[in-house]
Amino acid sequence: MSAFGITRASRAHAGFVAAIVHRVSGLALAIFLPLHFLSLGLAFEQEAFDGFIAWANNPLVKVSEALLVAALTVHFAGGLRLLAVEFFGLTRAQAVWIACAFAFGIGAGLLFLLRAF
Amino acid sequence: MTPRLYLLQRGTAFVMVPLVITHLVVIMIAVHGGLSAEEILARTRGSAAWAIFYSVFVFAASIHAGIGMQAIAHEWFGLGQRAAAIAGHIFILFLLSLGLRAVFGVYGL
Amino acid sequence: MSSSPDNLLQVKIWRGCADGAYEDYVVPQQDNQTVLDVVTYIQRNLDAALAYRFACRVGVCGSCAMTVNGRPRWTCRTHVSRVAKNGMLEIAPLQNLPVIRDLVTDMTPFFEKWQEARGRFVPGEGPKDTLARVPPEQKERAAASAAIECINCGVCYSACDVVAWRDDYLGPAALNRAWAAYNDVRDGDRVGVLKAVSTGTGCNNCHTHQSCAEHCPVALNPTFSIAGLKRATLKASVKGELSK
Amino acid sequence: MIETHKTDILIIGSGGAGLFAALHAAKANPDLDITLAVKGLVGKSGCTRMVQGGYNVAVAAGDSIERHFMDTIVGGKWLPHQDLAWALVNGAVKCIHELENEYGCYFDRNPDGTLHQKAFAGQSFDRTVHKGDLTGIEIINRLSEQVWALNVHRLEEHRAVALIPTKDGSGLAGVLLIDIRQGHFRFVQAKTVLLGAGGGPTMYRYHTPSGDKACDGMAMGLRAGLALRDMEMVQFHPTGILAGNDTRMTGTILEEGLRGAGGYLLNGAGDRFMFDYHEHGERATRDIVSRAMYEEVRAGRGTPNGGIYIRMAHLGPEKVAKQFKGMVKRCEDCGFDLAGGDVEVLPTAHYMMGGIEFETDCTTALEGLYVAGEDSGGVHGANRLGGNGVANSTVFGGVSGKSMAEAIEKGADWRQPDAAVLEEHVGRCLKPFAGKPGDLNSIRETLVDLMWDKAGIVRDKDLLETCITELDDLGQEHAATGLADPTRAFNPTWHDWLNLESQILISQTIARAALARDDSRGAHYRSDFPDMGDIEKTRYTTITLQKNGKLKTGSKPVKFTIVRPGESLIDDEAGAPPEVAPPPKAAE
Repeated sequence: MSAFGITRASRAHAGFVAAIVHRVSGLALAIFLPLHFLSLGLAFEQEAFDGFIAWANNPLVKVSEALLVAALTVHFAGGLRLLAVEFFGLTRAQAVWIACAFAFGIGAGLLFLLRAF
Repeated sequence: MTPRLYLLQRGTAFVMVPLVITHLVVIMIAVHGGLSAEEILARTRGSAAWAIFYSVFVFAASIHAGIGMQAIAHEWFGLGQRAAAIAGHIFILFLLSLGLRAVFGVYGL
Repeated sequence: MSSSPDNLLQVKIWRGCADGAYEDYVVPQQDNQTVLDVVTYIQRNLDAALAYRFACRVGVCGSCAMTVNGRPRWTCRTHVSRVAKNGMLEIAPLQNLPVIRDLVTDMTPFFEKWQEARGRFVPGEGPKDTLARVPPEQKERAAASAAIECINCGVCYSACDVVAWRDDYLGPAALNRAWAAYNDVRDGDRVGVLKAVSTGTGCNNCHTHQSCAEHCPVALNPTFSIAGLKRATLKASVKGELSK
Repeated sequence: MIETHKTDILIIGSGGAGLFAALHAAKANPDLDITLAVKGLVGKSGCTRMVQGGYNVAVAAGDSIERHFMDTIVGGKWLPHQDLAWALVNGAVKCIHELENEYGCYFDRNPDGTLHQKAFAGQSFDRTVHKGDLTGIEIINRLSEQVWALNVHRLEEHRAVALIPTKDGSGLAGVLLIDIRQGHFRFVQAKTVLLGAGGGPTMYRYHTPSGDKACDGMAMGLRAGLALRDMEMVQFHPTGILAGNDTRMTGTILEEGLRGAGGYLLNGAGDRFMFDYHEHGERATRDIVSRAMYEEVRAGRGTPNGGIYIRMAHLGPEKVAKQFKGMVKRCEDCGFDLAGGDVEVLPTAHYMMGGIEFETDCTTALEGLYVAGEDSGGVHGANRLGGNGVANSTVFGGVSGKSMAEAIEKGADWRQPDAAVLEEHVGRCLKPFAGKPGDLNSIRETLVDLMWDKAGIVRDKDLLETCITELDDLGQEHAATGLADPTRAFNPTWHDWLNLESQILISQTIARAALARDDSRGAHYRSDFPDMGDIEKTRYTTITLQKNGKLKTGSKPVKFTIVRPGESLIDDEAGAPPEVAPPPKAAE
């Protein structure tokens, strides 16, 4: 049995892939977000300015923060697809198209962002 | 899932659309635009507007994530309906407390 | 109807109940041959006790749905050439339903949920000796018409990921029917539909994977029907109509 | 081992008749214990569901039940039982309101919101109510939902195999069924029983009905001593898909509208031939077109697979694809291009006008047994109008439900079954498990060819006599043929055997009734008696199974209880409603 019963031939279509990416990125956010909050909070508790600067320059934090941003953008795009279908009655093709467009746009932004590292 | 939970989850999603965009822009400006951490903090620290912005964000994200986790716990991790609901609520409180603490830290409240 | 001996299909068919196994058969390929014809050939010529269900043979009754090479399909109108991979077919019963034997599933849960979702008409107060005047362009009528031509074959239910993950979910077909019932202006208890579908097992569990719409043999889009129910139940819930 | 159950009302079949009966019986008395037994799943078996065209009912201004009645009588070539036809056209009006207002069928509307009624062949008024070209699905789905909501015992995948009378034969005690899933026998004792299993001429090489149909209901009635009438009247539809003998879809209908819209029928040489047979060409009536196609193929001018081509492409493939979306998709799924190419078709056996004799309250000669739908005979006479079939099953289904509830109200009680008959039928059904395994497929192939060639579209004395002899032989061969697999639970080959048993028996009644009728009218055509005969002296055929196992044919005069030939119920039109207007002109 595959992980969480995801692999079935019947699931090889855009809607399912979009939904799984949405869920997995959401799960990743839910796992990383507490760490993000915790480290931010801790950094300031110790010594406000210096702590934050030291924290922001930690490579591990940089990488995990980048992943968090990636998960956020992907989840965001998936969420737009969902809202487009559920609230604006868009057809399937349109919804997928919009999701792709947003994913592309945000992905480009992300690339831009990563260059900063 | 009931209409109440649905309202909360999709409602927080709608609320977060502008918040996420703003947040992403802030990060990009911060990291790419050459603003140093000091400069950012200098602008935001003590700013009530940003404190409110991120407090709302934390509230919305916590509720949104808690409900999502409830569904995942039931559908993927085999928790019963009730257990998943309890786990979801605990997760909301957990995220909320950590998140608000971080907001207080950053804005020096 | 040419068929040459080297034109053979390798067919694997699920035998037994939930704990069964695949068995192999070799079936001559024909120019015009549906998956149901392949199953029939095996029953008539190779394995007399192979259990399968069919009735109308032409896509009307929704009895013959099976899982073909991993996808739920109506078999009576699925041409072999469209689904065979390198001359191979793997045929199993529908997923998400109890297996009675071989390719036959028990559709009782599917129809029970149809009722649970209030997938039926409740007479209104209108006069019984005339027919309601309902223009075809009316918004509700158009929505009902778009959802109504379901043949209750169970393909969407079998394809639904949410049903696979939580078996109490009402599923796409039942909710799609409920949406048509809700949009029937002649119905005597439209809010009753919303009450029925807004429980913990109802429409709000749908994650909009759109697997139902992807696989529906008659090209319905239950996801959109369910989205409609989500909006309608949301509105009714905010107005407090669901608790009355 | 036989499990036994008791119920007030047992309904066999879940087509339009069975479902309507359940709803009406429950409405008449909600406390009744109702059991619904069906060969497949509730609402999925049967032919009402397959109705494309629609439902004839006189509800429009300008139409009248008298006009609907006259169309039915004239269309049925004065052979219908007039009281039944009258009950049909009256009941249809009530039924259509019930279907819409109580069960939720949502038929198509005109732009102003009023009911849309379309034109259908053989009718003097546009009265066919429909839901697109999937009317049957709408009706059966809505009825099934209502029945599911009732407290009705559902015996799904239960095949009725015998009507079990009382010891003195004075009434019906109950029905013997096979639980298909378990392979067990079940005897259901009931105060009243509706036989609504549906007919379906599936014994012909090319046929339209649902593939699970085998004339079980008529066969059970015949074995229980009831008379069948009009069995020679088998309606053929001109355009069934021809996809090869090993395909289930062969014989299924391509709708009549294709010819109506200007489609061509071409022989193997690619020539249009219909104008050689009739001035209306492809738009001539079903029987004329069917016979012409059959003659063309028999004369060696068919397609390579022995059919006729239907061509639509000259009307513009895009236009055809739009106007006949369902048909084009159906062909496409089966590998054919209807919009742009030629599709091979042949006439296909569609409907049996004949069946068990019954009264307007659905009672039969056997106390406790009611009949409705295609199992019954006499409503349509020699020809059924398109759109009168679903009206028939729902109207009489409803009548039977009410009648059965009333009979119980008046004191109908359980009767004791004749144990010997019960045992006899169990033995009959189990016989193939003891027999030497044989080739059921070749028996089926022989049967369908025999009926197609010798008791089909064109008949004569010699053909029919040969057919009867060969059917007798085939029956004996079938009886001696055993099953290879001893599994009883969900063994489809056991049910193939039982299907063939019913089909062969009913084939014999068709061939014998066809031999007995020495005229040609409606669906029945005798090349040795091509004339219609004297309408004033119209008789209908009857056939019974005697105690010695022999079939006995007879005939009775049709009683013109409401209208006589040459008269009409419509004041300003002498004789009959106007002939259906000839098509404007063949589309070029």
